[in-house]
Amino acid sequence: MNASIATNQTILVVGGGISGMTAALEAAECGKQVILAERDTSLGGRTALLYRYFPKMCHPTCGLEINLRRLKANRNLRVMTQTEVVSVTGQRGDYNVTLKISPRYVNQNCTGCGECAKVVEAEIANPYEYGLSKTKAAYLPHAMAYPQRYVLDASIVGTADGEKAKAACKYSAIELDMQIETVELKVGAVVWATGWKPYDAAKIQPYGYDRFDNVITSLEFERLADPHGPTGGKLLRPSDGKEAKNIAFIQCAGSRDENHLRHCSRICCMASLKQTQYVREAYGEEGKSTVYYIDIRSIDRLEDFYQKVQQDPTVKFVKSKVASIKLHEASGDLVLHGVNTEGYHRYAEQHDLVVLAVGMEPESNGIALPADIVTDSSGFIEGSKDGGQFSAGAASSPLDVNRSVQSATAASLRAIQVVHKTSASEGAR
Amino acid sequence: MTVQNQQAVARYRNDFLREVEERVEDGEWVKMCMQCGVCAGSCPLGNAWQHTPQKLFMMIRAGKREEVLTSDAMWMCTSCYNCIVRCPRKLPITHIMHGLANYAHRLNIAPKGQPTREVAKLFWNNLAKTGRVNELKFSLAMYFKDGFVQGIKNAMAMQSVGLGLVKAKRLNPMELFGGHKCKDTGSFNKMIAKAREIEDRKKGFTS
Amino acid sequence: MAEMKTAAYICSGCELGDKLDVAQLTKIAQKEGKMALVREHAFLCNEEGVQMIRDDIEKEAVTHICIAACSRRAKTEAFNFPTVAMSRANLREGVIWVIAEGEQHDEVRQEMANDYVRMGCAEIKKMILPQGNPNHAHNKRLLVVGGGMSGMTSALEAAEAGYDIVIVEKEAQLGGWAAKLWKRVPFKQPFAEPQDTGLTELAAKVSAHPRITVHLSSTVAETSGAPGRFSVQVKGAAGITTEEVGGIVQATGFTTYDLNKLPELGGGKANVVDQAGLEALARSANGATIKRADGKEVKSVVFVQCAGQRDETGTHLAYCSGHCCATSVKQAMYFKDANPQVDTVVMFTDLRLPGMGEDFYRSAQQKGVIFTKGKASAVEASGDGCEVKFRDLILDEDTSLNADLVVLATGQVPNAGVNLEAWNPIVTAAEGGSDEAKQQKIEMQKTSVLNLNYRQGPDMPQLKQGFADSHFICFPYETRRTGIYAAGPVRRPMDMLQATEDATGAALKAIQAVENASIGRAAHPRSGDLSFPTARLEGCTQCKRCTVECPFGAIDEDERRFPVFNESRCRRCGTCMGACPVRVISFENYSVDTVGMQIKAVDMPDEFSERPRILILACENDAYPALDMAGLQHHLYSAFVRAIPVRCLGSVNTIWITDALNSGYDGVMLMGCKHGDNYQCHFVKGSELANYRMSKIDDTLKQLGLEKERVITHEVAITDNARVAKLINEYVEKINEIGMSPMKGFN
Amino acid sequence: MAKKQYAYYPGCSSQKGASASNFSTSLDVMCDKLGVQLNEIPDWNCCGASIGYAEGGELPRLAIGARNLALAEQNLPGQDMVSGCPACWLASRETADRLNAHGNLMSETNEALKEVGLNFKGSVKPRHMVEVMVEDIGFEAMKQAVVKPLQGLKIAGYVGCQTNRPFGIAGESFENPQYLDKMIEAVGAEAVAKFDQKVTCCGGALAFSEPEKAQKQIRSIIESAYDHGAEMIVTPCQLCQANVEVYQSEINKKQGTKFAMPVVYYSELMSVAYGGNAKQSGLDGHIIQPKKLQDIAK
Repeated sequence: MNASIATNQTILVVGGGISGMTAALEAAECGKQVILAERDTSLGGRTALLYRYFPKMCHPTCGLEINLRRLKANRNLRVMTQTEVVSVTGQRGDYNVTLKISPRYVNQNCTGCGECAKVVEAEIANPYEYGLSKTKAAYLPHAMAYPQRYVLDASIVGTADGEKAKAACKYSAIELDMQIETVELKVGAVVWATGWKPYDAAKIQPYGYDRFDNVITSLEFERLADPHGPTGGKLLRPSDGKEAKNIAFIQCAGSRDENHLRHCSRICCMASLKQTQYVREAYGEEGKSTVYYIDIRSIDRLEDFYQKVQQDPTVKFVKSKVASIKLHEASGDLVLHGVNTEGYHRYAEQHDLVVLAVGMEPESNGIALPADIVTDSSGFIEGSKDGGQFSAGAASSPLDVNRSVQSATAASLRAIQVVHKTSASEGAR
Repeated sequence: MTVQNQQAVARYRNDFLREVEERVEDGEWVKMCMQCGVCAGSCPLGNAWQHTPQKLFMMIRAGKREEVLTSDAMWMCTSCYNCIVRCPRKLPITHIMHGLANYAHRLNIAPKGQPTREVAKLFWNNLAKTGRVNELKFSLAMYFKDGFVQGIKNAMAMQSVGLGLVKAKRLNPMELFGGHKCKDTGSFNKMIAKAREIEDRKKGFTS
Repeated sequence: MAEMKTAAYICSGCELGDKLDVAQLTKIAQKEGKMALVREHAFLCNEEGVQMIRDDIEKEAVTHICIAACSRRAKTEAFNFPTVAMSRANLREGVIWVIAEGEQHDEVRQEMANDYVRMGCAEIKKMILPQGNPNHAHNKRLLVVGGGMSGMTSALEAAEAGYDIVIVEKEAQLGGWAAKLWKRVPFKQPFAEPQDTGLTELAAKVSAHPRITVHLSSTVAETSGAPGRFSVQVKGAAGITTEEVGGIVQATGFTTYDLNKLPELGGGKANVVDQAGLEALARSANGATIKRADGKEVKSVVFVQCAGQRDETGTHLAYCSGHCCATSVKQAMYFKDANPQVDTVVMFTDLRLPGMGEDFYRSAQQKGVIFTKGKASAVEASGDGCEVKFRDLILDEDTSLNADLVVLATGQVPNAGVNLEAWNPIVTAAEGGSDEAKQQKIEMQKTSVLNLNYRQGPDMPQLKQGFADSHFICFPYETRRTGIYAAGPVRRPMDMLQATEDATGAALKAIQAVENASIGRAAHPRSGDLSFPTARLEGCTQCKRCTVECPFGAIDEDERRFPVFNESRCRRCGTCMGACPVRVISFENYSVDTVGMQIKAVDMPDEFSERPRILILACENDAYPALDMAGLQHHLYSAFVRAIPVRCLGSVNTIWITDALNSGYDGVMLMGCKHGDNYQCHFVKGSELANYRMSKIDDTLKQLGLEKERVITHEVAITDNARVAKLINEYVEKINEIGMSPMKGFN
Repeated sequence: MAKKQYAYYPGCSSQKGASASNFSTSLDVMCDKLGVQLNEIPDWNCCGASIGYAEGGELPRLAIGARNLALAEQNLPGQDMVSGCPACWLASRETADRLNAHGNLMSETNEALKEVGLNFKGSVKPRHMVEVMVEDIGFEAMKQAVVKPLQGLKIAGYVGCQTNRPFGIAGESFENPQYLDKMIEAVGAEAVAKFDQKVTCCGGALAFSEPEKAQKQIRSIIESAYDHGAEMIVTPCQLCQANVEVYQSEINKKQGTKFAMPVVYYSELMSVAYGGNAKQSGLDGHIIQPKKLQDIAK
């Protein structure tokens, strides 16, 4: 993409998940010039990997489709994928940004016909399934991927597979010699919508995520439940592919814990309540869900979802932070040890699958932020001291989708204020 | 009701939480518990606990002084430190349990003849005397803690163990006469007495 | 505008050329499609192919093009010709990717492709390039109703972006609820101490801002118009002033739940206050130890959470107000900060301090606030104070606590104005002449906030429990009154931090609405759409269906009961078009004809061909993408179906179905979004209305002497890639069972 | 090459003729081969162990802990204090940490230390012998020193509690520490990977006061070792060693089991692997004879 289009009237949005897309679209639909930079190969972020949303049990891709259509229809918005921010210098209203674009090895000629994937043999862990399945090393990220263009995994560049892929493409869309590009941009304001990442469950030692196959994260469970996921929507447990019908959901896996994340991740309670309904969806009265919790935080209108689930006879609630998980070697099941603190009831419950409601950690904890950026004790971004850079969505605080969009919309206006102030035009009347 | 106990009751009236915060080792942490129960589930002797640690904390907040201090719950602590490393609020639970036991013992309202209480007492006295633990005297003392007859029974019961250890040179009969000790046991005792004195002053046992 | 010149472009890339007889497609586009210009290309979406089309547009003055290649959802950057009308014949996702390989299928595959080319050509000839709403409305001022934290935030944030603002506040001063607070919950780390509300500074900024006009002690007497041209009658002490604005933010906040409705918890008794009452005590204490109304210093206080909230009996509020836990923690700190010796107990069932609230919780514990997991059953007067009877859920016992003061954490009741669900029947009754109804209407009108003169009622539709919220997760600001956005606790229960975020977001949406209105462009979800509905009034029978059914209340009625379209309120869903029994409503590029002609264009084999024809009308938002992805993932389905995307199932006019059946189709499948409580229809009511209309189609089928199975409706989600294929194949089976339509060959 | 110098705090159980005397015996060969020199802290005293609290109280316990630290600080300046016994290490480290963290405790404690003419400045770093092995020596060096690989021995690494919690070995997990298994493998034996009672509590000091409860713990530890094919248990903890070995006869008597599972110290393994004979390696200090180890040793 040519950088010259960017001026100090341009807004840079970092991150193409639901928050970033929202922040970018809202500003663009107000007539502002926006660049949306996504590190990944396609837009959608974490929500694209969820099966359903609470509380409507609707599908994230539904909203994604609308946002993609808004985006396709808007001339003010430029999307850059596989693009990371290297540096931001300058100040409010006048930033110089350096972007690094990693090679996709596939250019805009790609029609999405899929011939390359047919001939490539190498497989890689599917990045869109948390590695629960494999995919060809030439792949379309997922059915809703935008840009709708294939990706060649760097691992097959310079191999026979790479050459095969290139030969199979009738549209000379494959460029094996693509290099990392660096782009310099001028922008007026920056919105950090870098989102979140699941807390590393292996660090929660008593739960043995790293030792027991049948202890998985809530995000992996989303993939299991999704008809487009690695198990075609069947709740098959990893150890032996057996249908998991008696499932434990452990809340605060990493959250509200000074040994891990000191904050409450807000969404996990609702996510687990939602997931108990996946179990019901799969087995009806046959399924069994047990939620181990400290406090159920189904805030505001979401309370009625909690009440609905409470009335579901297949769902049991135990007020307890599970102390430890032991493997039942014969069955591959897991035995959860702890005490229900409502009254003092010691338990050793056997489940065939354990889902850890892992907490939200700021994705930005992994990346180098500009020096001017202020973060809180957990690493969530408050914004820049000079007031020209803002955070949106889960980058700013552990938020659910609805509130992320709210936050992104607000961030969008704050960014508009900056470019408005620096614009020659006196703005609207 | 013992004297120290009466004084304590008078001093703190119905504010047991404050009493614990001021007089129990690490007691100021009790208020930070969020009742998740991970400590309760982590204890190896869990099912032997009349009240779990987290419940004890709640009882303290609820002012259930008598129930807490006369309970033998905290005497079940094996000092395995599972609760400490798992507590999401980083409460030093093991120490608080020790502190509660020590306080109940100090007020002399801990359960009479509670085995661990007795053993702990013997152990400390044994070490405090010479500066080092004399395992033989300690064991014998233990056997005889419930009186002579019982003592013989206990000793006989544990004979195999005892003899085994002797054979393995890990229990030396000669220890009965003398045995390992610190050089200047006198000032060692003074040191302990001094420490005790300071602590009593600090915690208001002596004014 | 210029003379229509049509062109069709047929791509043979992506194996289209191998799997289809492109020459035949070309012939059809020429002979049957009557395209003035038809070109084939081996790789239409590459630069050269696109350039070819551009040249035709420039040099050949082509005005209407049909692209016969991949799905309308694919290659949108390449096939982007804003100056011409365009249709897309979906030969890739819609044909070769879903029809089985192999010669035995070549013929039906080709037939399918031929039909899509016919349809694309038929459609384009009926399309007009949208020019945008002619009566643009240019007013970009914003009205903010409510001068509390949310309202002032909206106003200030919008003003800072360069927009002029009018605030209408019913009280004599700005501040609302926040003005009643002693301190607020912290917004930023360390999240440890109550903070100054900052309200004084905010109010000062607002009052002093050159772009902001404030009407105090004022209410909205009437609101008329549409985004970009609202006219608002502001009733103040000095009488009525008229404010012309382009967009509206409703930040009318909440009222605390009536304490007297909680007698069992001591509501109304002495020494029992709600959180608002406690704030008042804290303000008068002004940092010193807090005293009760009777002047006694408070030595012990119990906060009872969820008082009259999270109620499952239906007596009180069913929801959780979200802020109350943090608020009680903050208020407990008031006591501890003034005097650490005060016993403060917060009694909760689920303590709800999400996010960094955990730090605030820890801080309170550090200060010695005691948290008790318990359910209060009764609060009674006892001695000089109160006794709180409760179940201690941890110690598992019924017990009680004595306290000088009890604070009930009651909930937020939104100030959302008139509930239209209740309003509409009364209006109908009143129009029917019922005097009682007329009286009720007048009373109800008094409670209105916006007093919209809309056909569909004076306020925003409420979603649930009286909140003026949208049910969208991805699009929280999708209100059903375009250009009017609810912000803060009137939208859903929320704390102050969320309210300020929400207010800022709502301000942006209002700004966006006026910007869109000023260029006659649609708002979300069809943002950017320049088409708009028009009606041939000479054909109109004043049946009012359009005015009643428009999900966005965009259509009013004139004194002769003719529909009056307010384009900038319209969201271009076409529900009115679907509703119109005489088919006088249409959009330039989407009309009864653009679809009707496609239906008719399909080549209809005779009834002995054993090749049924099934029409699919699929919602473009979810069902059509699902069909597309079925192609992408090669879920094969029958070659007998012909799919047409529609803007919303609500836009489906029954004439399409009767025409289809009359012209010999053997079955019609409608695919739309989920409706009902958890509706997924992006136009809220569209799929519901369609469902209702289709329940009536049976009569039509009877008249035609057809089985009722010949028309079926399915709720299809965007993830139903595999399912749509299954549904189609099952339906084809079904049709084969009941046999070919007897209507074939009559016309 | 110069040996690494440490202030050594043996602890009561490791004294001659005490329950862990064979542990100290086994240290000699191991330390010698690994270039470690342990300089005993003169006139050290008991740590108070985990059971001392009830009678001892807070400050007296800190005082006796501080006395050892002060002695080390004064007599063996600059040397880390090393203990082979987790209880001693834990008590010392907790004392050091708390005194360094709380000025008032430090001064109060030093006031008591005056009585024995000492003063603790807070400079000593109390460490566990295993810490020294893993952090200062390293697994590679442990391997290098092997002359008699313990081929074919299947050993359950039983870490127990206090070597592992609350401090543990840096970088190891509380629930599934690896270092002991790595040590076992370093000397050529096979670590029983699936042994799931690695960090189970043996009942600790309650072995005396609550024998039934403690023996239930011990039983589960031994059973798991048998179930997973272990031929012996190895541990870094004196109390664990004693409890798990000594009470097997009791359990057999009471519960009709036939336990005869040898329980040895890591140091005995090392000593044997490094060429020490049975006596040097303290193998004669067992009630249940570690036959296989003895065979390799002689």
